Amino acid sequence: MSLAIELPGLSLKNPIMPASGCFGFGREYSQFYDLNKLGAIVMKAATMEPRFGNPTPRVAETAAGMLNAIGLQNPGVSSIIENEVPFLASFSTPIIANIAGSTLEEYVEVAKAFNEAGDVTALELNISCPNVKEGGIQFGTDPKMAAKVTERVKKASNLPVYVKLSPNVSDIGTMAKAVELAGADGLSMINTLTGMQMHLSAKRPLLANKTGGLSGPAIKPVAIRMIYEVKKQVNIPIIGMGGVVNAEDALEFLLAGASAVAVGTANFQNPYVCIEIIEQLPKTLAAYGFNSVNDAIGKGICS
Amino acid sequence: MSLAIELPGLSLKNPIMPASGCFGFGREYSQFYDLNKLGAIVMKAATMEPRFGNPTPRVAETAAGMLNAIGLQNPGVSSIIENEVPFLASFSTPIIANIAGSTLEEYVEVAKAFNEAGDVTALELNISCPNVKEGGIQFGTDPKMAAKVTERVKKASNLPVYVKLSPNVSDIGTMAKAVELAGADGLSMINTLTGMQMHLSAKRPLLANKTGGLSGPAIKPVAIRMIYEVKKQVNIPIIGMGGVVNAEDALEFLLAGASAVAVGTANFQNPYVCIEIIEQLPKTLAAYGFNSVNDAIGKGICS
Amino acid sequence: MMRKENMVILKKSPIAQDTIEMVLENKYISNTAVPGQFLHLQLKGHMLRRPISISQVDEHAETVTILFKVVGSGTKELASYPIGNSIDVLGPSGNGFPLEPKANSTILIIGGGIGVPPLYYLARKLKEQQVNIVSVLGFQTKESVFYEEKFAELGRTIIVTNDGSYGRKGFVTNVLDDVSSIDCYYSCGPLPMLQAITAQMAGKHGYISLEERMGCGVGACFACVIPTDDCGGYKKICKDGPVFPAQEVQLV
Amino acid sequence: MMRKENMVILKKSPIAQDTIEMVLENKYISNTAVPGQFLHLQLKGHMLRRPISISQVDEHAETVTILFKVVGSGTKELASYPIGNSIDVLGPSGNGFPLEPKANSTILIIGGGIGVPPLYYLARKLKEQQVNIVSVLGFQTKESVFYEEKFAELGRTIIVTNDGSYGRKGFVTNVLDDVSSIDCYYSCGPLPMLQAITAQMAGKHGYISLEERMGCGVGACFACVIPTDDCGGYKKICKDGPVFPAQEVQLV
Ligand SMILES: Cc1cc2nc3c(=O)[nH]c(=O)nc-3n(C[C@H](O)[C@H](O)[C@H](O)COP(=O)(O)OP(=O)(O)OC[C@H]3O[C@@H](n4cnc5c(N)ncnc54)[C@H](O)[C@@H]3O)c2cc1C
Ligand SMILES: Cc1cc2nc3c(=O)[nH]c(=O)nc-3n(C[C@H](O)[C@H](O)[C@H](O)COP(=O)(O)OP(=O)(O)OC[C@H]3O[C@@H](n4cnc5c(N)ncnc54)[C@H](O)[C@@H]3O)c2cc1C
Ligand SMILES: Cc1cc2nc3c(=O)[nH]c(=O)nc-3n(C[C@H](O)[C@H](O)[C@H](O)COP(=O)(O)O)c2cc1C
Ligand SMILES: Cc1cc2nc3c(=O)[nH]c(=O)nc-3n(C[C@H](O)[C@H](O)[C@H](O)COP(=O)(O)O)c2cc1C
Ligand code: FES
Ligand code: FES
Repeated sequence: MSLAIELPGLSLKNPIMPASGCFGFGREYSQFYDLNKLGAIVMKAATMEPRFGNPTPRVAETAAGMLNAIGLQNPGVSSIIENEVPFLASFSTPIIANIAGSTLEEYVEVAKAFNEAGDVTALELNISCPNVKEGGIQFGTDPKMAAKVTERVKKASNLPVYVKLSPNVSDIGTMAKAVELAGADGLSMINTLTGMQMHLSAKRPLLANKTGGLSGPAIKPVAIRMIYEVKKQVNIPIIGMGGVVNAEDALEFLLAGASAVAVGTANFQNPYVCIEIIEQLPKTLAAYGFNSVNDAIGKGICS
Repeated sequence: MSLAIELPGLSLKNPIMPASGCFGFGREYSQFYDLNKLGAIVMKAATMEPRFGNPTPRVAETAAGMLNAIGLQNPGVSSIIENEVPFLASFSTPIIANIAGSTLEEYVEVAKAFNEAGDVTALELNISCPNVKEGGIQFGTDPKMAAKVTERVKKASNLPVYVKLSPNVSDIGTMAKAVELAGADGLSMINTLTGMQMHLSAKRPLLANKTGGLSGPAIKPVAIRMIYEVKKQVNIPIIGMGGVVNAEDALEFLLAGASAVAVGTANFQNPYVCIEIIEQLPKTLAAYGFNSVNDAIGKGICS
Repeated sequence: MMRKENMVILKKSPIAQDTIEMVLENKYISNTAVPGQFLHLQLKGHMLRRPISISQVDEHAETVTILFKVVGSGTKELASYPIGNSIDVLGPSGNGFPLEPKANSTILIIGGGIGVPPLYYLARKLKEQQVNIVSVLGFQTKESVFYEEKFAELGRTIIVTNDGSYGRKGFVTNVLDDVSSIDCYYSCGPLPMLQAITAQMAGKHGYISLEERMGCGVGACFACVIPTDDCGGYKKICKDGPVFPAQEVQLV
Repeated sequence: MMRKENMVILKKSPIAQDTIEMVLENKYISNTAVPGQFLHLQLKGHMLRRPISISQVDEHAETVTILFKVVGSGTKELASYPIGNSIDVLGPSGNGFPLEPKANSTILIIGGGIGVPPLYYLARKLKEQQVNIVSVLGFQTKESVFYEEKFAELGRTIIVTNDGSYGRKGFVTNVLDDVSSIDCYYSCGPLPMLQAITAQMAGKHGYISLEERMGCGVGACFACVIPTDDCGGYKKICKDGPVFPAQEVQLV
């Protein structure tokens, strides 16, 4: 049973990777298992300067999901390159850098920095983080802005670029086609749905930031629908995510058109979830009649 | 403790009503309790002609939610007026007719029919049903189209019009303001999020219609966020819904800015859910320091 | 009339591969249920209730027996409940099998797999009316066979397995020709089986029990409709069914 | 080092209003936990784990005791688990209280409500080191008081209740002046209490244990950060804490 999968600029030994922001820079989960086992590692979002992020509380539990408003806390791209990438580079697992910014220029600068530093295998362009407000520019919901940032980042670096789409849009297909046309090598989807929880006693939103991003099994049906819809409209591969908890979920994403699968929130419940899925996947693929991961991709799409 | 609430054209003895499509035309649930106890009754969507709807399977279970693709099955507005409205009119509870259509004209015709028939207290304009494809017109995602259908329906009838917004949009505030400007008396939100589930053995989407509408507790955070966002931008009242299961949930909606609360999917789990919430509500309001329903509306909104 | 009731688990026993027999206590439901009706069970952590047929009723002991196969998360949850647990149930739901046979008539019962349970309560009720019962029960394999003796006590019983590991080999439809003339048939099982049977028995008087994914289970949501003609006619399986005259519905 | 372990519930007893004491068996955690560390418990039907402090450890019996107040759906679920149930736990988590007191020094322990439990394990460990312990424990009302005798066995213990229904009336800060000079203080309780204490004890050497809503509980998600200065410095409560030197963090 072959789990390997080739994506533009990424040779994955298996299709499973932790989702950005849910795995820090790998150190914590490396206490639990050998990071060599992962298909890839996606780092927490990097910005140009260090960011402290939002005030707490930053997370809330919801039915089969959670809200987060971390606010892109990170030590800044230079510190990440200096202090985090070398640790991850000690494993034989491709490193994907998730990059964020408040301005077009910031995206470009961060991309350049990773490009020059080496060791990073691919970029994931986080145009969809719902928790940043600066500039008011909506990279994630305006296809023109999304195309522009993709194009600029592509030009600024030699690394393959996966654009991470926001589900908070009327027409995900248009967004996907726009960034494909702008040169994206692949897509990552979905980021979180914007949500809110009220704190009844406090009579205000529970999160200090008021809104947060909804993740977890609650959003899986939205993720599957969007991947299915997009896969029919683009020719670049999709890294799928949103509510994956087990190998059946991962297969559901493959059938809907994803070529690889990221696991986010589920790491918090079960730190071993990624490797448990990797271990289960051959059995699960076989149980449903597939001979490889490649074999299953997009097989659930009917005309 | 006063539960009563006055909305344009609707005097509700309490703010709780079943959500459209989750209560049929009331007959089934009238076996369980006296429909006089409800704040209002929202009928299943009506179209001009009878519709059979989509092939089965039409529903799927998801984490803390469900998908449905009923496809607006209904006997057509004349039959509803003849066979269903009289039954509901025998109760002292306001009747809200949910109207749907494939064309602008159909909305207008259905609205006219209810207007002329009497007994119906208000219209809920379902511009957001994700399961109809005819015409390809996106009333639910294009603010101009939404405004147009609102305007035309307002002209065609004397009944107050509540426009039911789709959550599948990039910018819910713009949609809300557009229909407010077009004369909507109130808003209803949210309808279902478009989703999909893969059937692993069948290697195709489980629902015959492929996509369906996601409802239930899973979507509550999205509903709360959208209501909060819209409430700050409009001056018309909001009937809130999406994942309400108990009186605390209902209060969460009130705090976020809803003036009344509809309960959908939860009826399927517990046929008594609406009256249980109505019974619990006074205690719940009191527990959080409110003297009436009115007192709680929008109290969770902070600047 | 259907009610929302609590049912307490009195017994629980594995009866075939992945198949569990559960005895539930409830006065109201045991005293009102008719064959072919079902229970709509609320299971922890699940949004939608699960429909399970009533396979036996003891009015005196005030118990209802169900049989279910563990096929997914809901039935797995149900199987995990210990004796003494109370289950929130809507029931008895739907309309059951009409029971107006002439005395001495011959009734054919055709069950497939987990469609067999409701037919057992039916067969017992029919037996009380002095009819001649022939049962044809199909299962996948030897390990999935159950209730053979129980049906055999009520009349001639033919067991069929797909792989021939027990009884005759093949499908229930392979042996229907062996059954001498009948007055009426009752069937419950997977859709392909019902399609084959209704085709083969075309013209014969019969009733079939259908399955569909349900939302409300009470007739309010239109999830479980089945077309009755090509002109938009339909019935709701949860409320008008699950049992229908074979000619009345279109099995697509 | 933290591990993912199963812990079996050995005992469960109500100990004050809405407050439950639970004894959990696990060899690894009971043999490695230090005072101030916590367990991160997976509860059925819940997306996020729940952090609960370790309030006592018996290395020989291989048990860990926790005390928790039922305040929401997670703690309600935990309270419903029967003896014999196994709980999936990450632990021991975080860094505990530093334990390097000089012999014969006087240590002040200040606990508020459900912040008292981790201080008990601490006080026992301190006692082993021949120090003089004074405990000030604040509760809302008489019904919520627990562990008075246990603390009294270890040193002078003052109970305070908000409403004066038991012990002295008021807040813990009202009685701190009564306590003669101390070498170090350790505190855990609600944020306003910790704010008042750190203000009142400014300049004194002390450690406080903090709470924040957690995502991962292992240091990966940045949900639980607390600022350490005004220039973006921070610590993670789940990994660097929950215990911090009182001067090191900013209580906003
Ligand atoms: C009227 C009726 C009577 C039934 N009687 C029995 C019985 O006596 N014994 C028995 O073992 N099974 C019976 N079934 C089938 C039983 O309802 C399903 O096996 C069960 O719902 C599966 O639930 P799950 O969570 O284990 O599976 P999952 O596949 O995880 O369920 C997912 C969703 O699909 C629905 N679903 C899946 N399969 C079916 C199905 N075949 N029919 C309807 N809904 C389905 C579930 O209810 C649930 O909403 C009956 C079904 C109907 C409609
Ligand atoms: C390091 C640490 C140690 C703790 N030790 C104890 C203890 O020994 N005994 C005890 O009773 N409680 C303790 N708490 C508080 C305990 O974690 C919460 O009371 C509990 O998580 C509430 O869960 P719930 O589902 O009942 O409440 P809900 O309000 O339904 O919980 C909703 C969400 O908010 C989180 N949450 C709510 N209150 C708190 C809180 N005060 N701190 C952190 N997260 C919270 C929950 O974990 C959950 O994610 C500790 C908290 C921390 C951070
Ligand atoms: C706590 C948290 C932090 C996240 N941070 C990031 C981030 O920095 N960059 C990013 O692109 N996505 C971020 N995400 C989104 C996830 O990568 C993922 O797209 C989303 O959570 C859906 O997957 P899941 O349901 O498996 O969690 C974050 C999610 C969570 C829960
Ligand atoms: C089975 C089903 C049918 C529905 N039919 C309609 C409908 O006909 N018209 C409409 O406006 N909304 C319809 N809805 C949407 C609900 O009215 C409601 O907006 C949505 O389900 C969110 O609320 P809930 O989470 O409480 O179910 C339907 C929902 C379900 C689950
Ligand atoms: S399940 Fe709702 S109508 Fe049958
Ligand atoms: S809870 Fe994730 S970093 Fe502390």
